[in-house]
Amino acid sequence: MAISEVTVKDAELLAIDEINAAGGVLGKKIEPVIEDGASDWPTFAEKATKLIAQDRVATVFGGWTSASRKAMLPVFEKRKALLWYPVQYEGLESSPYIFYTGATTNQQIVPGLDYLKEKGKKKLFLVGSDYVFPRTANKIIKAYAAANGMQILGEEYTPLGHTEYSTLVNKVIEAKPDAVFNTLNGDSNVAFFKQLKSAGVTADQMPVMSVSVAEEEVKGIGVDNIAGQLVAWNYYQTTDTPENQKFVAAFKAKYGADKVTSDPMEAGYNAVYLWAEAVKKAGSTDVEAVKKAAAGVTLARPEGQVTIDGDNQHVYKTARIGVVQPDGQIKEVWNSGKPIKPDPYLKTYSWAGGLV
Amino acid sequence: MEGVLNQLPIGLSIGAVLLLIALGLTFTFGQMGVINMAHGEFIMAGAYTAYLLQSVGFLIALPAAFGVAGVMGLVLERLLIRHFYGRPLDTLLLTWGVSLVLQQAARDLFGAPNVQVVSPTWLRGGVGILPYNRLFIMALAVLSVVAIWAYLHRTGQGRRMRAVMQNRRLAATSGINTGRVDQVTFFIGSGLAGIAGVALTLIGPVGPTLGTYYIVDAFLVVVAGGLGQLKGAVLAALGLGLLNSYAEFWSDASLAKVIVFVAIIGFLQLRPQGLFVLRSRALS
Amino acid sequence: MTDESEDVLLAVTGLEVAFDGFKALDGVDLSVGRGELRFLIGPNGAGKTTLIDVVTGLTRPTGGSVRFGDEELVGRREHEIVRLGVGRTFQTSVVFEELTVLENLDLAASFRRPLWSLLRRRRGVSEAVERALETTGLQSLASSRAGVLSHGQRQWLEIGMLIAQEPRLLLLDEPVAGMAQDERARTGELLTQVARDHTVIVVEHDMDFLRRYASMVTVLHEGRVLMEGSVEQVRADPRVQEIYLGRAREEAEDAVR
Amino acid sequence: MTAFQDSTVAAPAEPPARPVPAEPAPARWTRLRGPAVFTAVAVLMLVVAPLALEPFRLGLLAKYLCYAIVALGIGLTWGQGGMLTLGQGVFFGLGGYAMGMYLKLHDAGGDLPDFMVWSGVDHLPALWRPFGNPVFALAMVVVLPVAVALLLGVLVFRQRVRGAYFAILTQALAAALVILLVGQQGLTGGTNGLTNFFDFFGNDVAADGTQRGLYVLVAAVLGVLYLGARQLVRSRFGRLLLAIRDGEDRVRFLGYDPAAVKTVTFAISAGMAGIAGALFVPVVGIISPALLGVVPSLELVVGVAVGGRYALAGAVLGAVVMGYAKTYFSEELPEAWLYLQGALFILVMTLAPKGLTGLAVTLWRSVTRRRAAA
Repeated sequence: MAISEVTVKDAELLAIDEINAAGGVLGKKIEPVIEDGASDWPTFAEKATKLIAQDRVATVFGGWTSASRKAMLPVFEKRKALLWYPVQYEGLESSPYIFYTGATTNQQIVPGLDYLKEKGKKKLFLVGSDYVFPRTANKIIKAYAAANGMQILGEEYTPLGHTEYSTLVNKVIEAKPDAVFNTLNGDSNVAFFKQLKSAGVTADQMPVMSVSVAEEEVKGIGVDNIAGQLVAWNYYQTTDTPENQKFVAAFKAKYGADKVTSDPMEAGYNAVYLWAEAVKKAGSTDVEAVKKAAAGVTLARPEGQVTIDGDNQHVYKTARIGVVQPDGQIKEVWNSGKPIKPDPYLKTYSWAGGLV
Repeated sequence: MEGVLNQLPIGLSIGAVLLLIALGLTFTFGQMGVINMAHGEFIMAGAYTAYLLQSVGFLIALPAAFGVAGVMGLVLERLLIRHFYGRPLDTLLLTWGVSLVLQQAARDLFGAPNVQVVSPTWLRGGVGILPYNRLFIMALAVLSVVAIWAYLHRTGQGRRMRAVMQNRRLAATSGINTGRVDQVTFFIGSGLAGIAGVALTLIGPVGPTLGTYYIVDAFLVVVAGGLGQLKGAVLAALGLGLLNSYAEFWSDASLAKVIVFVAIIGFLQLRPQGLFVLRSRALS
Repeated sequence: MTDESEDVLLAVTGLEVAFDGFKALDGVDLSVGRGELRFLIGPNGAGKTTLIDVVTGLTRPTGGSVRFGDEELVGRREHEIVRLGVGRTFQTSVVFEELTVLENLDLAASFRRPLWSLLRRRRGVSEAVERALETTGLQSLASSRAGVLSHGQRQWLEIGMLIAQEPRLLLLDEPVAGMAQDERARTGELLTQVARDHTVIVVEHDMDFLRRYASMVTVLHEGRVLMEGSVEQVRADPRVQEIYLGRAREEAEDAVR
Repeated sequence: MTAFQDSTVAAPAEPPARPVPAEPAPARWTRLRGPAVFTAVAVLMLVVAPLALEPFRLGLLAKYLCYAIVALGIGLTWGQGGMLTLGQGVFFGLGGYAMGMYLKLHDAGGDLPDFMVWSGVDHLPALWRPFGNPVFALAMVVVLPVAVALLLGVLVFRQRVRGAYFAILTQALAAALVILLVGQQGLTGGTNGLTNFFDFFGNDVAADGTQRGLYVLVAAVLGVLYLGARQLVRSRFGRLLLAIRDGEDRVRFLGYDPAAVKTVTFAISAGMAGIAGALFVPVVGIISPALLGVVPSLELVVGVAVGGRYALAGAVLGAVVMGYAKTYFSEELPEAWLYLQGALFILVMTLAPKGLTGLAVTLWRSVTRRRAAA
């Protein structure tokens, strides 16, 4: 399992432990079966099939990249089984057999843009890894910019795992944007921030808004390379709710005091609770019954209140913009005030009309 | 316009990185015909050495990484590779197995996430588009090449190495202990990977999969430069660096990689053995 | 084939080869008539093997020409030259160890077939192959893998493969080097037998062998032709004695060792 | 040079049509052994496996057999021809995408395929249009990989680029193709690849019956290609290929152009990989760049090495064993999988360079010898 997938699994196991300690669901303990997708999409599909067909599990929590979800989607739809997908993603999807507990674009990308606009950043440069999420995100960003009098000075993609960013940094510097919107993935972020920093670009002159950099990644990038930069998520380890204090404490107690919590982990942790709540409501683990019961389920979670939208099976989430601190934690500097209704197809945004 | 001009030093600095990662291979691949897929993991070992020694000092990490990666190479040579001489393609698969084991070992030792290596403060800042850390990498590449050249041409051990490189059988019959030369070659070649690893901590991620990002590029440099050819490797690395720099500047990073590949295939049409060849009359 | 010694089969003129500035061949002229058995001698570094390499396309000359019948050989690829009818052996014999003796010979005999027809299974044994088996006396080993043959048997197999190719010109590079006495005799017989109906050029060091089987000899020295003549003429020539014979004995002894 | 033998499955020496005294006819058992084993394996695969395995496991086996078809091609190029190709994923991918494009268009029924919609493509790209025709698409499954292999082969082999150079170039080709596919998201589906298929020539892809049928199809194709490959190996062409592997330069002096022989062989193996890729798509339900990059291509080669590269049956066996091992260990011991995989190559390459089949032959020999001695 790749880096972050492991910690999401850890968070989900913590939730299962907690629920079991409190008596389980419908008087039964939840028994986890763990399979490793090995960061390989077809393997995700294979393992999903195994869990459903052979292990006959009640539901599946997991998936990481968009590609892993797209690979598993037909498996769940054709076998009428349930997947809980815990990662922020590019939207434009609403499978009847998937619950999306991470943010869709209007809960992460759009608030990120709102924040930049509010701060007077009118000229943006888009940097992303070459795959579905960044390309879709950037399409949305361009539509948003066009409608809001913002200017896109450049749009650059690099192959996954790319580590040579001097040319790209040169292009960014030459374009002189007010801010950079960063959808790079994984290790590329390390190289990008290191090389941006050593080129003398600071967060004060040209902030970088990242949507795939969470607490776990900060250390690998090097705190001094990213301190002061912006990120957009729905949850930080520092988010100030009683549920989060409990979550962070429990996670550290179980996995070690040096561990951090992050948005995808929290979304995975939530997913287990949301499912358990829906099962209680339905009185059964039957997929169709759970789906029906899940609509409108509301829980107070570490990120604040979350509610399942029965129409698109996404979750109402509060958007939060944060700044990376010198200690590696992320401090919230802005939030949407209340949970945002998920809108994976951006139907309620007039500027997004031409997108789908 | 300034951007276009900036791509020149950027290209050279990309070339310097390519040269550092490929330099060791020109010896292990070039001299011994060993396709060492674990070369990337020796680079990784160098990077982790810098991570472990960052409280002691960055410059200390250079010789230390040379030693660590060099010894790893030596052990690999003694334990496995020496049974495989004359079977270069088998060494490729063998060392791929080794590289998988080393990656997993790194994951178990240091954890799957990238680790933080703080660049030394004296490398902060820069001249024009080139940060000091890039200049440092270029200087390190130049220094490595000069040191290797001096070693090959000014020391007895180096002369023996060249002799083995040109004609193993003849060297053996003239009383050179080729086994010993192989060990030294592998030690040096792997050690250079370690130095590259330290340099890469300045610009890239330090994690278990570090080596996989660089290994294909490193081999392409050696192929384009010609086996065992120091000047070939230097020219190929700089050429590919510049090509990469401008191709990416005028298109994008994805397309640049494809362009570089097509250029190498085209180049091999003109010079199938790379830039420089050791002439030999033997019927292979 | 009839003996028409006036008819020139191979004509080498002004041939030059340089390796990194070193002139391995420095203006060689040589002509070999149809049906001739020609020996090529000279001390190490004289350019004998280089000459053969140029004729067979392995080495590109820096100047000069090689005419084979009506065809220019310089600039052609190795297999094209073979297809014109020039065959050769190597100093260190190279037979295909994983294939049987029969398969080795069969491959040598089949190169004129179009590629697609090779995709069919071999049925039986062609005449050329049978003749080669017979000439080399390897019938009893036909289905053995070539890897198990002795050094001498390998050389014979190579000569057999050459015969099976049915070339117009055979070039043999030191066919008896490293052979035991009885193997040499057998090779000599084989050679005379082959020379009966082929044009043959033999590079050889071994003076004893030369005395016994050679008729015409060309002496190469430092990349040039020093002289041409019968064995007796060559042996009697003081220049040859000076530059070659003294050293050749040592080398021949080396070779045996 | 060490000697090697065909595996127990892959064929005794060929019987000559016209008996030559020097070539004694093999004993009847030796002559029948190959066909007997082949028939037994065929019955096991085509009759027993579909009845004995549950659909999920049968689907996995079908996947391994797809890899085995690629392995067969690698056995030809590498085992027989000495060309180590680290880019078979490229041809596998071309075949797979050709099939995937057809299925996608068929499912879309005149509309745009789903991924084009979310990639912002508003009309069907010209490149895609002909793939709506099943005959064209199925032809492309073979034509595309063969054409690419012929082109690369001509460029590379004519210039006598070989051995390690060839291996590295094919590896770079795989890397370059992945980047290209990923970068052209609107055309190829990007990293996601093509997925979510519904109909396979009138059958519901997900139905157990279809999957069972697909399994039988894959197994049958593998059997036919195996026989074809075996025929090739035993022909003069096969002997020539072996000769090129052991002495390419010498072969030139036999009057053959090794470049032509190598290019043809490479193209044949590419065609096989293309067919495998096309079958893989309905069996697994996805084709994506992740399946054709450097690592999967290398894994296939390693499978061949483990099974025994010098015997075609070894290549096939190796692919199945590696596929099974990967599934098994990733289910049972996910943490140790990389160690086990790495250790497996190291052990096989060091202790049994001829792979499992080579090992089996050696064991068989020592047993029969002991019996003969007793």
